[in-house]
Amino acid sequence: MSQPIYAIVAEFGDPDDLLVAAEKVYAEGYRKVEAYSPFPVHGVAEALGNDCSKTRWTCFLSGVAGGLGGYQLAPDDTRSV
Amino acid sequence: MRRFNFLNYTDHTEEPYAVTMLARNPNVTMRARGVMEKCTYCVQRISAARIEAKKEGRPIKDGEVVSACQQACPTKSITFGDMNDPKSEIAKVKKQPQNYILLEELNTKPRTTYLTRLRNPNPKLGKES
Amino acid sequence: MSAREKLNDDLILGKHTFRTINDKVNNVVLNQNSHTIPWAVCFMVGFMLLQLMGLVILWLLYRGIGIWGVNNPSMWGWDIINFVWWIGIGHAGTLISAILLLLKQSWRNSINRFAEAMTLFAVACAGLFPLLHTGRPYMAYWMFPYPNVLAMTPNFRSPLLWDVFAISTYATVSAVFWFLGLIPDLASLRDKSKNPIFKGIFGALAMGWRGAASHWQRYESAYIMLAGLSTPLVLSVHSIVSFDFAVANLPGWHVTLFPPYFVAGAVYAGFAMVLTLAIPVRAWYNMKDFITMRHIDWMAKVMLATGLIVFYGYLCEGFFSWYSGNVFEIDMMRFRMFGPYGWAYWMLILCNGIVPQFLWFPKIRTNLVALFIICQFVSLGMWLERFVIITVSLTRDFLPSSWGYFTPTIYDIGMFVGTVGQFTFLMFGFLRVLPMINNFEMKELLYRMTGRGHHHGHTAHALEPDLAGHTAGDGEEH
Amino acid sequence: MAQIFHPRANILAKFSLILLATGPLLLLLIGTGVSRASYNTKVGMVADQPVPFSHEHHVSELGIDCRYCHSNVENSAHATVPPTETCMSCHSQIWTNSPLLEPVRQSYKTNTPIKWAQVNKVPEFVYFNHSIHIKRGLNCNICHGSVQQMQLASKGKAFFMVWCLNCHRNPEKFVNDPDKVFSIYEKGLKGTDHEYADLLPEERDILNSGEHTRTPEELAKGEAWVKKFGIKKKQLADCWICHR
Repeated sequence: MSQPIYAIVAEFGDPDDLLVAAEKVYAEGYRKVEAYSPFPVHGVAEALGNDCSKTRWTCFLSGVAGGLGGYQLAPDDTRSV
Repeated sequence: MRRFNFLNYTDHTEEPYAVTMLARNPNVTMRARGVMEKCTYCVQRISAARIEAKKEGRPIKDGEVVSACQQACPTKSITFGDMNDPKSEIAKVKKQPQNYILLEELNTKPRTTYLTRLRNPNPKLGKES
Repeated sequence: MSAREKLNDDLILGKHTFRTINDKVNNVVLNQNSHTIPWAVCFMVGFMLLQLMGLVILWLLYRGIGIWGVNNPSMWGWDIINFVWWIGIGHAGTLISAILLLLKQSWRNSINRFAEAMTLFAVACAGLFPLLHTGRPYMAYWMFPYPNVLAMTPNFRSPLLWDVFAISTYATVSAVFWFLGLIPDLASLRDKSKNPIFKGIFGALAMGWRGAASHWQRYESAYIMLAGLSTPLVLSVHSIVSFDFAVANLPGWHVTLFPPYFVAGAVYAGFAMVLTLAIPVRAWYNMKDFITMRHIDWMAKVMLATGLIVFYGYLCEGFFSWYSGNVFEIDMMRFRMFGPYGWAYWMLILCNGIVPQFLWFPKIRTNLVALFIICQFVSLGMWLERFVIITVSLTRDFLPSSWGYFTPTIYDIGMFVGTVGQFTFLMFGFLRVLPMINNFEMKELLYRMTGRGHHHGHTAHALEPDLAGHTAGDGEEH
Repeated sequence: MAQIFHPRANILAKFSLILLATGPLLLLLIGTGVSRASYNTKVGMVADQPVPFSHEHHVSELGIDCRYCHSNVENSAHATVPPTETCMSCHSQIWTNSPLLEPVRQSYKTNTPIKWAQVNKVPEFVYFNHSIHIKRGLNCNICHGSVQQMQLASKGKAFFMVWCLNCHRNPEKFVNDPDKVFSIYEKGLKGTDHEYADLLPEERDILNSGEHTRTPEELAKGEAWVKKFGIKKKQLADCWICHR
């Protein structure tokens, strides 16, 4: 054990294996884990403990801001002419 | 009726352009291309009369504003005035039974209305002229 | 995750693995020898027509739009016809990518990239026309409510202003949607490209995509939300375009039928254009495995369905004008059928009503030559539809004193042909620099089609040895 | 695989994303700034005139009324630039040898008008009438700035449409006693014992800069004037009032 271990990489032949492994690794208590795939494998991110609530909230708030901004563009017809 | 200026009908590249513009009508803008053209009921004449009346602190008199078409019409077929004033000439003319509105059924509410031709459909009462 | 849906196994044909899909899609972009002579001819012709349009526009800016055939009864002329035609064509892309995504139609995966690009380029062509038609295009920014020293805001009661907002929103959302879908594929191109310059360009555009699980999660969340945003747009844009007509008082325009009938027509024209492009391109680039006969068959069916809606619209228009008892409406219909533009009306009925009926036959749906010809009829028919609506109503309005006739000039033709050139140029340019088929979605589709446990013969063996070598990403590993 | 980008590129990427979001806003801000800057509006920019005429000297020091030169301001749309004869009515007697006045004498001799550079100009599509504005008690300075303090004439206000509409939408903020339009200049004469004496705060502000925000009492007076003049407020901001 002359060299410290910085990280471990594993390759999987099938997305399903990746998913199983992800669940196991997370259950073992590992948190600094990431899974890479060339296409979305559903469930892997959730298995690794990620959630995309941030994206949802950002989108929602941006939408609300955009909507309010849009209404601001409309002229105020009640203005004293 | 609307007209759109599809081209520059006044040549802005000509040297005495400003002179041409002033000569044709000093009180109205010469419309460039890309602008709609409509009858303004001679708004320059209305404005002139309105400002004179305001300076003297009185309402515009009936017949004070004469539109260009009215002025030019040799048979005095055109009347122009304030429709809101019941004593004005135009209000009287509009009350006549011959008065009709073009395409009234479309509810476009035009200001310009017409008087129908008077006809005599009964030959016993004399020949139609 | 075990809920892998049952998929048609003929969405991808041939013996494909993740690697072969990846190579095939990327090869078109990375290997410039993959382009064929027909590609070069189309690209060159498109480029030349684009130059022609540039000349026409220059002359137009100098002289004014009076060089077109527009005149005082027929103020809209070819210009707005072309605008509505192009914007209609632009509808298929977003329909395929957004609505079909939400409806979980897996067959959209191989045609969505292509159709979205088509949408963008069609909208680019469409946008030119109203911009130039304003007569003073350099004042076009007046249509946006920016804080100005004139204390003026645009008139929000005008449907022409709704157009400005509908189309600029549509163009923006479509572009964002398209680019978002491109990011993982750009990363794949970055990883596969040998040329350091292209590597840099693709890399910058991929914005550090590594294909990590968290990336995919955010990507999918954002993508589905954009699809949700685009879905109402698909329906709203052409509805609003139809308001340009329906809100006016003119006989033949003042119809509540217009919004649904225009939207159906847009999807109809859009699918015709997708097929027009897909049929030759899949042959030239040998993409028959990805854009299969099943895709073509389904697109033809969509065309048939929307074509029937459109035809129903024509019948309704005839019925409404008769049933209204309104003399203007009845006469307008009479002028449409038997007036000076009667030839256009009957051509329209032939192109949009009769010819698509051949699509009922499966044999014709799968006969590429016949289908291609039908698509040309549809495109022509949809153009004629706008021609009939705009020209007949404008030249035959309420007052016979203001009737007229419309004849296009060479500049009208130049503008139209020019936009066709611009579209071709952009489309074929796109084929060369970006992946025309959604690379990662095809891989995902293959994965879903060949799930472990229910292997489907010909693709089954492909999975195991291949996936590992193919993890997109040069990122750091943990 | 080698890295294509240095980790520093992340900053660049983030910056370009921020720029993408804020860029249009920045562009709008810059455009707004430029269009309102005096570079564009020419406010306070002295034009090159054939004679360095000083309004300050003639009005504030000598006490010549505006109407002596701009003689039609009360009666016509145009205030009118005076003919050479008006200048010569004094300058045939005083400063007859001044080299600065050579163009005036030349103009008089050769009977050709002096080519003054126009300082205050409304856009071509606007038809402004001076007489009605004077009759509504609007002091010259409200539109032209404090001309009586200018050594060399320059534009006092940017003639933006939003600025015109500020009054045309709410005339009570500006209309006043028409009899006092010119008399306040007399009270502001330099070197006299009544310099700025017995001026109302509003009049003092107008003399100094042309800018004044009315107090509620002054506004009430303004409303009274609006009523007295019979101004139709709804009509006053219509397009055709100024555009033809």
